[in-house]
Amino acid sequence: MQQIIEFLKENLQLIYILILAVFIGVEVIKNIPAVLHTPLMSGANALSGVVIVGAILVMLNADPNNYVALSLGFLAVVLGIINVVGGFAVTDRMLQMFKKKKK
Amino acid sequence: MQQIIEFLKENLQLIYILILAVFIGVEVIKNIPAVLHTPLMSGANALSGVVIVGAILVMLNADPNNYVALSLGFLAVVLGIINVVGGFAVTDRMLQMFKKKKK
Amino acid sequence: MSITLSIIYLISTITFVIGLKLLGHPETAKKGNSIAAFGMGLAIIGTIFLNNLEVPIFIYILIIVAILIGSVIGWLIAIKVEMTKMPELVSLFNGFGGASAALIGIVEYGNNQADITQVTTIIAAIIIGSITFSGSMIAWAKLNGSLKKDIRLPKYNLINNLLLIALIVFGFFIVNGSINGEIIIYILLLFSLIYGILFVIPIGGADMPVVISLLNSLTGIAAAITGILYDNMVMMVGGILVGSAGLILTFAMCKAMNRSLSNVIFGAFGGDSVAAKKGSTIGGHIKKTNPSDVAVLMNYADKVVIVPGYGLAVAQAQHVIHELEELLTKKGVEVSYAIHPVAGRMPGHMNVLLAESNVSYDKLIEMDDINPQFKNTDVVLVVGANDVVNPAAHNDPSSPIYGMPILEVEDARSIIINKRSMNPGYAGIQNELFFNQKTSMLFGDAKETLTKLVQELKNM
Amino acid sequence: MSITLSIIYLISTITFVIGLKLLGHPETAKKGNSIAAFGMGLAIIGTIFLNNLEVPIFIYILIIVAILIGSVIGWLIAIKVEMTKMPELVSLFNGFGGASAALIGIVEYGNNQADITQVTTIIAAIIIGSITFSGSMIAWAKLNGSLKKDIRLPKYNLINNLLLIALIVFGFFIVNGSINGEIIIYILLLFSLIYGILFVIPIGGADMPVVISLLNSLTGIAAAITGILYDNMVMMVGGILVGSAGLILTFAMCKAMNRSLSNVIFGAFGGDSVAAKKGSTIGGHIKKTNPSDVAVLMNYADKVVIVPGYGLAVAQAQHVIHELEELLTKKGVEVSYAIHPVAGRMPGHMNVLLAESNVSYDKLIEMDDINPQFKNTDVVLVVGANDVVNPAAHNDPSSPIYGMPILEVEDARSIIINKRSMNPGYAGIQNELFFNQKTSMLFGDAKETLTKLVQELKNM
Ligand SMILES: NC(=O)c1ccc[n+]([C@@H]2O[C@H](COP(=O)([O-])OP(=O)(O)OC[C@H]3O[C@@H](n4cnc5c(N)ncnc54)[C@H](OP(=O)(O)O)[C@@H]3O)[C@@H](O)[C@H]2O)c1
Ligand SMILES: NC(=O)c1ccc[n+]([C@@H]2O[C@H](COP(=O)([O-])OP(=O)(O)OC[C@H]3O[C@@H](n4cnc5c(N)ncnc54)[C@H](OP(=O)(O)O)[C@@H]3O)[C@@H](O)[C@H]2O)c1
Repeated sequence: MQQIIEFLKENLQLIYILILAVFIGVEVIKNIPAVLHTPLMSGANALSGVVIVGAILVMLNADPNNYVALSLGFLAVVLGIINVVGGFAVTDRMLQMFKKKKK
Repeated sequence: MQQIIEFLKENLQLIYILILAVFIGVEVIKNIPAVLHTPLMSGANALSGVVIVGAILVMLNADPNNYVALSLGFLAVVLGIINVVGGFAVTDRMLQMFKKKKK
Repeated sequence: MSITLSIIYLISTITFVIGLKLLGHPETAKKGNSIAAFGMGLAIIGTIFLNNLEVPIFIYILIIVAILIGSVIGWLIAIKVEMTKMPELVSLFNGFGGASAALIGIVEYGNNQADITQVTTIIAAIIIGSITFSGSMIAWAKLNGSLKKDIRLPKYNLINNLLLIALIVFGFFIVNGSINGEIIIYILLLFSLIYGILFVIPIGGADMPVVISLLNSLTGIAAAITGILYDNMVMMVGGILVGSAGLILTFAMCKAMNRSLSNVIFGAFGGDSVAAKKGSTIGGHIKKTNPSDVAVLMNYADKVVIVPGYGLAVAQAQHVIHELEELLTKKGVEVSYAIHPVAGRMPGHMNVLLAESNVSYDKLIEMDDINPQFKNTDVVLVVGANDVVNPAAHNDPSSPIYGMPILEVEDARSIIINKRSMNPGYAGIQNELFFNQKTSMLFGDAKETLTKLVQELKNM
Repeated sequence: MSITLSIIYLISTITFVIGLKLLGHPETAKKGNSIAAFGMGLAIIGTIFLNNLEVPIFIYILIIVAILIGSVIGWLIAIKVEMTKMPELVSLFNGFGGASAALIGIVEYGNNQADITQVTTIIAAIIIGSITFSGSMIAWAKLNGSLKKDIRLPKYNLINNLLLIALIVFGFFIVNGSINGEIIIYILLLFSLIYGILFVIPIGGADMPVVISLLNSLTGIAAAITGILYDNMVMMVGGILVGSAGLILTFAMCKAMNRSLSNVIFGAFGGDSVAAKKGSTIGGHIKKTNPSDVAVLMNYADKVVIVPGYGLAVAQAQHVIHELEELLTKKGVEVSYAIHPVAGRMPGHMNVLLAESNVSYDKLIEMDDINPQFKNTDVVLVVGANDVVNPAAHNDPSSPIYGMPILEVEDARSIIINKRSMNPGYAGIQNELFFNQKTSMLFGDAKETLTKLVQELKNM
C-alpha cells in the first residue's frame, strides 16, 4: 500500500496523461461507421507496434558482450517492425480499395 | 531560448497533459447541437471558475500580517466562487427548463 | 500536497471531462452539469481542508466567509436572472473569473520574484485575467444596454494591436528582471484593463456572444496558467478544457453566421460600410397591415409558423407569443416555431427563451427540418427577426451574410413581419423579403403588437 | 534523452492522436493512416539516431539490419495477403507486437532487479506480452483453418481463471523479491504463454474477431507498460490510445452481435447447448432449386438484392459474385448488396472483400437503408449468410441471437439461399427462413454454384 502511494505521488502527471489518453482513445473511436471497423482494427494494431521503440532501446542499452540480450533485442526489433510496417501497409491497401471504388 | 528548452525539458509531462487536454476539449465539444450552445457556454464558464482553487491557495499561503494579500485573496475567492456557484446554478436552471418541456 | 488531495484533484478532473462530455447531449446535459459541479465542490473543499499547511484559524474563517458570501451572491443572481439576460450573465460571471485570476497573480508577484517560470506565469495570469475582466464588463454593459454606442477610436485596430504588443514587451521586461518593483505590476494591471476595454468596445453589440465565448476561453487559459504556478493539475486540465472547448464554440458560432473570427473582431467597421451601401440598392413598395387583419388571416389558416428573432428577445415577447400559439392551437390551427441556430442574442438562445415561457419542446423545429414545410404553410409570422430570413444570403454574393443558411419563409403563402421600423437588423443590410408581394409589415414593438393581436383573436 | 528527441516523440504522439481520429471517417481514413505511419517512422528514426548514448557501431548495424529484415517481411506479407485473410493477418501482426514486448521484458529483467516500479512493469510486460503472443497465434491458427476444433478441457473456465490468478501471484512474488533469478523469469514466460493458449483455444472460430480486437487492446497496454519502464511518452500515450480504442471496438463488435464480452469469452460452451436444443424444434418442408431455375428467375427480375455472408468469404466467391452482378446489370436488372455490419469474419469485412473485387461503393447498402427496400425486391440471393437473415432474432426471445438487428429478406418476393447443407451458421441455430414458402435452397459451394449460375445466365 505504502509503495502504491509512493508511486502515485511520484508519477501523478503520468497518471493524468494515461487517463486523458484513455478518454481520447474512447472519444475518437466511438461512433465510427461499421465500414471502417476492419481498417481501424488493423490501423490500431499497427500503432501498437510502437513497442518497437522499446526494442530499439533494448539493443542500444545492451552490453556489447551480452549476446543473449543482443539476440533477444534483435528478435524484438524484427517482430516489432513487422507489426508496424505490415500493419500500416495493409491498412493502406485496404483503404486504397475503398477510395478507388468511391468515385 | 536556452530557458525555453530548459522549461520544456523539465515540464515535458506537463506539455503532454496540456496537449491531450486540448484534444479532449475539442473532441468533446464539436458536433454538439445548436440547442445546447447557450447552456454549454454557461457550463464551460462555470468550469473556468476552477481558478477559485488558486484563490484559496493564495489565502492559505498568505502571511497572516499581510493585509493587502489577505484582502486581495478574499476578493479573489468571492469573485471566483460567484463564477462557480452562479455558473453551475444558472446552467442547471436552463437545462431544467428543457427537461420539463421535453416530456 | 497530501496524496488524498492529489487523488481528489484527479477525481475532479475526471468529473470535468465527463461533465463537459455529457453537457453536449440533450438527454444527459443536466447530469453533466451536476457531475462537473460536484467535482468542483470536491476540489474546493479538498483545497481548504487537506492542504497540509499551518494556517491560522482566522484565515480559515475568512476563506469560509468569502465562500459563503460569494455563493449566496452567485446563487441569488442565478435564480433571479431573466432568461433573456443570459448572455450578459455569462459575461459577468466570466469577468469575475478573470478578475480572480488577475488578483491571484498580483498577490503571488509579491511572493515570488526569483523563479523565472513562476514570474512568467504570474505576468501571463495578470495580463490575461484583467483583459478578460475588463473586456467582459464592457460586453456586459453593451448587452444590457448601458453602453449603447460602439465607440471607435480612429485606427482603433492599429492602436489595439500596438497596445497588445506593448503589453507583451512590458511583461517580457518584468520577467527578464529589467524592471521590477511592486508598483510596476499595478501599471501592468492598469494597461491590461485598458486593453481589454479597447478590445471589446469597437465590436458591435450583436457580436458580443462571440466575444464572450472568446473571453470565456481566455479565462480558462488564465486558470490553466495559474495552475502551472501552483503545479495544480485540476486547475491546469480544467482550464485547458475550457480554453479549447471555448475556442471551438467560438468558431462554431462564427461559422453559423458565415463570418470569420477576425472579421468579427477587427472587421466591425468595414462590415458596416459595405452594409450601408447595400441598403440603398433595395427598394420597392411595402404593404402595411394591422393586428385585426392579421388576426383574421390567422384565424382561418390551417398552418402557422412563427419565426422568433433577436427583436422578440429584446421586447421580452416570449410569453405573449406563447399565448398566441396556445390560442391558435385551441382554434384548430397547427402552430410551430422555426428556430434558426443564431437567431437571438446567443446561439441556441431562442430555445432557452421559448422553453422558459413553457412552449413545448416538440413545437420548436430546427431550420433544416422546417424549411421543407414552408411550402405548406399558410401564414408565417416573423417576430423581431430579420437577417435569419433575408434571401440575400441565397441570392446576393456581395452581401455580408451571403452563404449563411436561412429560414426559407418565402415559400409560405403569406408572410407577416413584425418589427418597429424599416431599420436593418444586425448585419446592417436591407431585406428584400419586406418588398415581396406576399409580405405584409406589421409595425410596432413586438410585445405590444402581439398583445393586440391576441386581443383581436380572443374577440373573434 | 536529448530535447530534440523529446520533441520528436511529442510530434509522433500528436500524429497518433490525429491519425486515429482521421481513421474514423471514410473520407480521411487513408490520410490518417499515413499520418500515423509518418509519426511512427519519426519516432523510430529519432530513437536510433538521437539517443545520446555511446553505442558501438556494430549494434547500430544490427538494429538497422533488423529493421530492414522486418520491414521487408512485413511489407511482403502486407502486399501479398488476400483480403479474405485480413483477420488472421491482424492477429499475426498483433502477436508479433506482443512477442516484442515480452522479449523486451526478459532482457530488461536481466538489467534491473532493484527498483520495484521497474520490476513491476517488466513482469507486467512479460505476462501481457506473452499472453497476447500465444493467444494471437491460436486465433491465427483457428482463422486460417489449421486449428479447426475448439478444444475444451473440462471446466476450462475454472482452470483458466485459476491459472491467471496463479500467474498474478507468481508475478507478485517476483516483484516482492521473494523469488528471483534468471530462470524464474523464463518459467513466468512459459506459464503466460500457456495461459494465452488456454484462454483462446475454447473460443469458437467465429468469435475470433472479438478476441483479436481484445488482444490488440492488450498489446497496446503492453506497449504502454514498456513505455513506463523507459519513461518514454510516445510508447505510453500511443499504447494507451490503442488500448482504449481497442476496448471500445471490442464492445462495439459484441454489441452488434447482441452479446456480452463475457459471453463471448466464457460462454462459448453454454451457447452451443442452447443452440442444439433449439435446432431441433424448427422443421417443415424445404424447397430445393438449381442454378438454371435461379438464372431464369433472375433474368426476368427487376430488382435483385445480394446478401453476402461468412460463407462467401470462406468460398472466396467475391469475384464471381461481382461477375454475376455485372451480368445482371447489363441485362437491365437493378442489383445491390445488403451489408450487415457483422456479416463475414470481422466487422466491416464484407465491405473490404467486395471493394477488393471492384464492386462499386454505391452498390453496397447498409442494413438500415436496405431493409425498407426488400418489399420492392423481386429476388434476394443469400450467399453463405445465415444468422444475419435469421428471423428468430425478431421472433424468438429464447434464441441466442434474439435482439440482434437482421436483414429483413422475408419481405422480398422470392428468396434464394445458397449454402452447402442445412447446417446452422455461427450461432449454431436453425433458421426458419429456410422453411419459408418463398424460399428456395440452392445447395452447393458458393463459388462453384455461382459460377454455374453465371454460366446459365450467359447462355440465356
Ligand atoms: N445568436 C447568435 O449566436 C448570434 C451571435 C452574434 C450575432 N448574431 C447575429 O444576429 C442576427 C440574428 O438574426 P435575427 O434575425 O434574430 O435578428 P436581426 O437580424 O438582428 O433582426 C432583429 C430585428 O428585430 C427588430 N426589433 C428590435 N427590437 C424590436 C422590438 N422591440 N419589437 C419588434 N422588433 C424589434 C429589429 O428591427 P426594428 O429595429 O425595425 O424593430 C431588427 O431588424 C444574425 O445576423 C446573426 O448572425 C447572432
Ligand atoms: N463480422 C463480425 O465481426 C463477426 C464477429 C464474430 C462473430 N460474428 C458472427 O458471425 C455470424 C455472421 O453471420 P453470417 O450470416 O455472415 O454467417 P453465418 O451465420 O455464420 O452463416 C454462414 C453460412 O455460410 C455457409 N457456408 C459456409 N461455407 C460455405 C461455402 N463454401 N459455400 C456456401 N456457403 C457456405 C454455412 O452453411 P453450410 O455449412 O450449410 O454451407 C453457414 O450457414 C453472425 O452470427 C455474427 O454474430 C461476426
